[in-house]
Amino acid sequence: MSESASGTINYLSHDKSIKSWLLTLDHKRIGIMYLIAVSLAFLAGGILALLVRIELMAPGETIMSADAYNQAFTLHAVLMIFTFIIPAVPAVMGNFVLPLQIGAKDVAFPRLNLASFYIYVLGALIALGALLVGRVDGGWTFYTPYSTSVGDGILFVTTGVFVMGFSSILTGLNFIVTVHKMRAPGLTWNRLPLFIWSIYATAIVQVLATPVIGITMLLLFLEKFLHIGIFDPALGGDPVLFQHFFWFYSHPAVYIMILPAFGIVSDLMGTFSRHQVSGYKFVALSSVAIAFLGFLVWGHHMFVSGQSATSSVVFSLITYLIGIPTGVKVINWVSTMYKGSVQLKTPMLYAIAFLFTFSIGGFTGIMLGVLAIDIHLHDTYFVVAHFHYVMMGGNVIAALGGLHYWWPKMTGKMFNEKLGKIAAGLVFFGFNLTFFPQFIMGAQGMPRRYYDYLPEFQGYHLLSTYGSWVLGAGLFLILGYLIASLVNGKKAGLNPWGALTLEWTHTTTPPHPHNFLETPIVTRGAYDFHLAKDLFASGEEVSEVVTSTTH
Amino acid sequence: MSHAEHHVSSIKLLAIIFGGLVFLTVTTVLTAQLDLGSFNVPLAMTIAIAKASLVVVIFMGLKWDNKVNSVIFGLGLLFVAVFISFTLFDTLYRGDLTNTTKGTIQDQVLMEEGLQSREPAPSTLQPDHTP
Amino acid sequence: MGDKGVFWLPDAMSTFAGEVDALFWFVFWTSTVLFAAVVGAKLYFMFRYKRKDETSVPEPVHESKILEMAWIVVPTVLVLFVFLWGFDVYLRMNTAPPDSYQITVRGKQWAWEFEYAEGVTTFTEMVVPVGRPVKLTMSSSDVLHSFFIPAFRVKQDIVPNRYSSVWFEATQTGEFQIFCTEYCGTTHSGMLAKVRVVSEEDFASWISEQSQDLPPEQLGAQLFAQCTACHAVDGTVKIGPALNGIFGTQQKLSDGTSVLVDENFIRESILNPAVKVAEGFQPIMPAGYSSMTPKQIDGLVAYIKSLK
Amino acid sequence: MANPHSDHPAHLQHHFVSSEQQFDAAKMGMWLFLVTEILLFSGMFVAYIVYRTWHPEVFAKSAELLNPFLGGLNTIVLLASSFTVALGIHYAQKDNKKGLVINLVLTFLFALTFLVVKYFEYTAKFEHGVFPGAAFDPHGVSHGVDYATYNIPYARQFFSIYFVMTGIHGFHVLVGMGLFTWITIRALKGEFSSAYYTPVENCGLYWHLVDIIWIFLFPLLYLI
Repeated sequence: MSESASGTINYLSHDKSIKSWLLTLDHKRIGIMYLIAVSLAFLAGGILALLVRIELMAPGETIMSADAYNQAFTLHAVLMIFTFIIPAVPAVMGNFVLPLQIGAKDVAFPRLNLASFYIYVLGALIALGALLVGRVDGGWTFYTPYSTSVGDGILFVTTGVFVMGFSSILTGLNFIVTVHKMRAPGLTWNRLPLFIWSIYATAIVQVLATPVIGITMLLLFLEKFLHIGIFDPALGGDPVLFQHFFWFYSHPAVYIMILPAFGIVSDLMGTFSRHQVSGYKFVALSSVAIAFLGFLVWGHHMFVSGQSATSSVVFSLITYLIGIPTGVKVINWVSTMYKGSVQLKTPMLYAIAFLFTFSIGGFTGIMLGVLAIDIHLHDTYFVVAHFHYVMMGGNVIAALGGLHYWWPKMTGKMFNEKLGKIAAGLVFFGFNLTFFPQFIMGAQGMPRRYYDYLPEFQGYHLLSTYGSWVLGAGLFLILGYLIASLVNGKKAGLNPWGALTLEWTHTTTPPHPHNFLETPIVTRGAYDFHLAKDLFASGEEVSEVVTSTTH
Repeated sequence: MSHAEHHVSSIKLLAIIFGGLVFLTVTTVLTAQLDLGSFNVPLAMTIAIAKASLVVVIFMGLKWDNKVNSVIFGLGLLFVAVFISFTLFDTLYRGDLTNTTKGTIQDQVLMEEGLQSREPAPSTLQPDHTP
Repeated sequence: MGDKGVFWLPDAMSTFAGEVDALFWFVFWTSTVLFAAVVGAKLYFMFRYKRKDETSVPEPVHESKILEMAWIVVPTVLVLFVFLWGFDVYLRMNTAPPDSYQITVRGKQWAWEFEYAEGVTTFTEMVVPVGRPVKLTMSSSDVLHSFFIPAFRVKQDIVPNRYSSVWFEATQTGEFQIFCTEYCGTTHSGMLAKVRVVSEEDFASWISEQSQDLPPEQLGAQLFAQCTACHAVDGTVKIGPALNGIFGTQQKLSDGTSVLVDENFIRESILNPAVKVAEGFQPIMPAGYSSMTPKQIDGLVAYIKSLK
Repeated sequence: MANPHSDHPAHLQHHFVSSEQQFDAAKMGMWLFLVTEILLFSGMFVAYIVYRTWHPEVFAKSAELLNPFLGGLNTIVLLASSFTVALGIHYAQKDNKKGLVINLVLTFLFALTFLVVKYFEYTAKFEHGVFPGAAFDPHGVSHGVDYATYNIPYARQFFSIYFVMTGIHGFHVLVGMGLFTWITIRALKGEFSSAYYTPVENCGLYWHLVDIIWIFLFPLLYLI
């Protein structure tokens, strides 16, 4: 029943010139361009991570000097956070999937969308320009007065982060308006895929929080350049105030990183369990609630900074409140499988791995939120392990699941399922081997950002470094078979996973340049599989591309 | 999307609002010259909020606009309030336990110098700004 | 599990370390049980409900309100309990007893300096009496540092231009590690020191011993402890050049010239380190050492002169 | 590709279903943008409030160097420009091209006036060494004011905040002037009508926000 649509043009084939890509207003192509850009950023950040891990195999100098090491971990963080993880899911998958999932022809402001992409590229290049002028030192947190006292590279990095902030803001703004104004007829808020809900919640954070990193970077720039005395204690400024400014953005930014992962996992859990996502309304609304609560907890990064105890107590209490909806979400995802029909394809393996790693990230987060325990654990490897479990074990593992899930739709090709499963195993094993030992050495007292360390920690560091190699091998394997699939991959069908969201049921593979041949009319929720039993009755791939009026 | 005619504000209404805004500006400049003690700040802020509200509600047409835009604007203000108040939780109560001091070392040095020179230290040099 | 002091947390050596650990273990085990439940359920569902028939479409599950409420209420009660517990310990950790023994701690790139009430100053080693509350009043002359003793479970950032403090009461004698945990530049990881906990009597005799005037060379040897993060005296090249046997030699500088290593050159290098930089090294030595007294500098010069 | 809308106006982009949807979307996008602007300025307000609560006397004394009458004049200039923008939108809605253009030009001129006044305020301070940052070194006497007496601890913070706040605000005024030039040219070409005036509306919203920021900056910096 799908053959009649297969002969039509698609967004990849209709115009293949370079210019048609660089100047495209098509959200799908912009998504693909982001995919390439953030993958390069991830590669660069990843290589730096491997170098950092190799340096830490033994105390003292292993492969680089202390200065080189300090710059390597700073650059690793700056690249991974600002150029990779913040744009990764929203800008790549949000761009590609969001208009398709809501039945729109494009995002609300396509030109702005393209502008966001180039602003991102410009910001990333400016930040990298720092390498040419001098040292990039001080960690991604840029704490004053160290950041204002060292090298001029920081001027470029702050400018780059400032510029990339605009890209993030404009993307978020675009998505909010798109979700509000461009949904297909019948697609009520209660029927939205949970990926849309989470991207929507993410966009709220992007719009409300990112301007503050803008002004923070501007003030830091002026502090370094003009010595305005707001943050520099030698001039009567207050470094702790800088930390408030910084974390007012950077804590919500953690939710920019994790909320989209929640959305992907929800979609994967529903589709591969062929089951209504348990507690749909709770999962949807709690994403928005977490987005807002995420603004009220930034001070838990500052329990030992010298801020007042009053604020530490307030921030600690609210930190728990945000932990509860997150915990309930995990339970909802697990119980989605209950009495479902679970199919363990590669994307689902990532969703299941996510439940494991993210739960560890969450529980250790609770531990760090306890005032008395945090005093001991703050700025140790325990914190390093915790945020890698949340960002990498949460965001990146979910993003890999999403990438595999939407890869057939993006490219029209299936990847090698067997290699996919092997790579998922390598990533999961390597990730845990890299970061779990860090919890133990952190609790033992190993401080973070240490070039040299006491010999008693070497065993943990060795394990961690070996883990990073396994993890790296898994990631390179993924890169390999995904690229191979472009050349010799099996042609993907319209709906290889049996999903019920519009990008699978109402578009061709890959999609038409204008997404839908006819505006879809939605009559059921994103996971109402029981209302679509007849679609699955034949046991073949389900699609409603041509017969859109019957459903 | 329900199609509604866009609201058109009459010139008379706009002029009245403009007149009101100018009046409030003159009022705030004049009252600031008086010494009202601790009332100066709340009064100036009240007038500023009144002026801003007139601009938002009438000039920017939020009164007749889609409700969602009011929600967006309200959220923006809410988070500014969060930013300010949660930062003040720290800066107003800095040093409430023994882990850090209220004042800075510079201020303490300045105060000691002031005491030693036995001239009345300018009030601005007091290190302790207890809320 | 074995000895918990070995595997997860270092041995608890201060009065409140035990309380922090109790809280840690409570959260740890509660989390472990909940985590095991989540992972167990996940694995069970994964295999129990595996898709066998491509056409099967399961019915939605009727959600149990009681169960949902339990998921919300039980964790809420748990975390509020943990919060209050943590808050209680935190308050005591941050309220120094008024009769504490006072030590002034100065952090600078990249060394610690400890000054005792009796006027004695030490570097890289802080000596404290056992069983007596000790309050450290800390300041920094350059950037943020953070004072961390894992065995005592204390940590506090040191903010320049403000006095920060921690307090503790050691429960056993011994030697424990001090770290800097706020990134402070090139040799951040070398900004280490030890705390030596001794009995009250040993402490008293140590203090009186230290209070006597030292000959310049010995004073210099003591002061040099704060230089060891970057300078070795056994010929090893660290961040900075090794300083043994250099006195009286010609030192090549990074600008191509060379200079005789004499008293004046050493003095200048301490007071104004960026002016004459040895060849092959970065001009990164902090200027913070210029606050030394002439007597201290004489001591250092004498010490470096004596190194063979 | 069947298009259900036979009458397809020139300004309607292909991915929107109707002009109404496009107008609503653009306006909502603009409000979201305004919120980001508010949060951008909020950082400066936080810095101001924190330092003011720490050093109220320094802030009160330093504010004496600012001229409340020039500030007040500028407030009224900006309010007038807000008024003319609102009038411009009114005329656009009434299909009155002449009224629209006149009011847009007036707005531009008010904005220019604002910056000219600002220029004189800035130069009067620079002459006496009142700079943001390290160059802060008040000296000299003018109009019976001895600037040197304002060289007190934390005055630097007040003037840094003053210059950064008014500087960012002034930059927004400059951007606004650019926008009004662009809108005026489009209005002269007759691109706007009661059916389509979204750019005028959105530039107006932006301009009102610039006005609102100043409504707060003025009393905080000049008056209290």
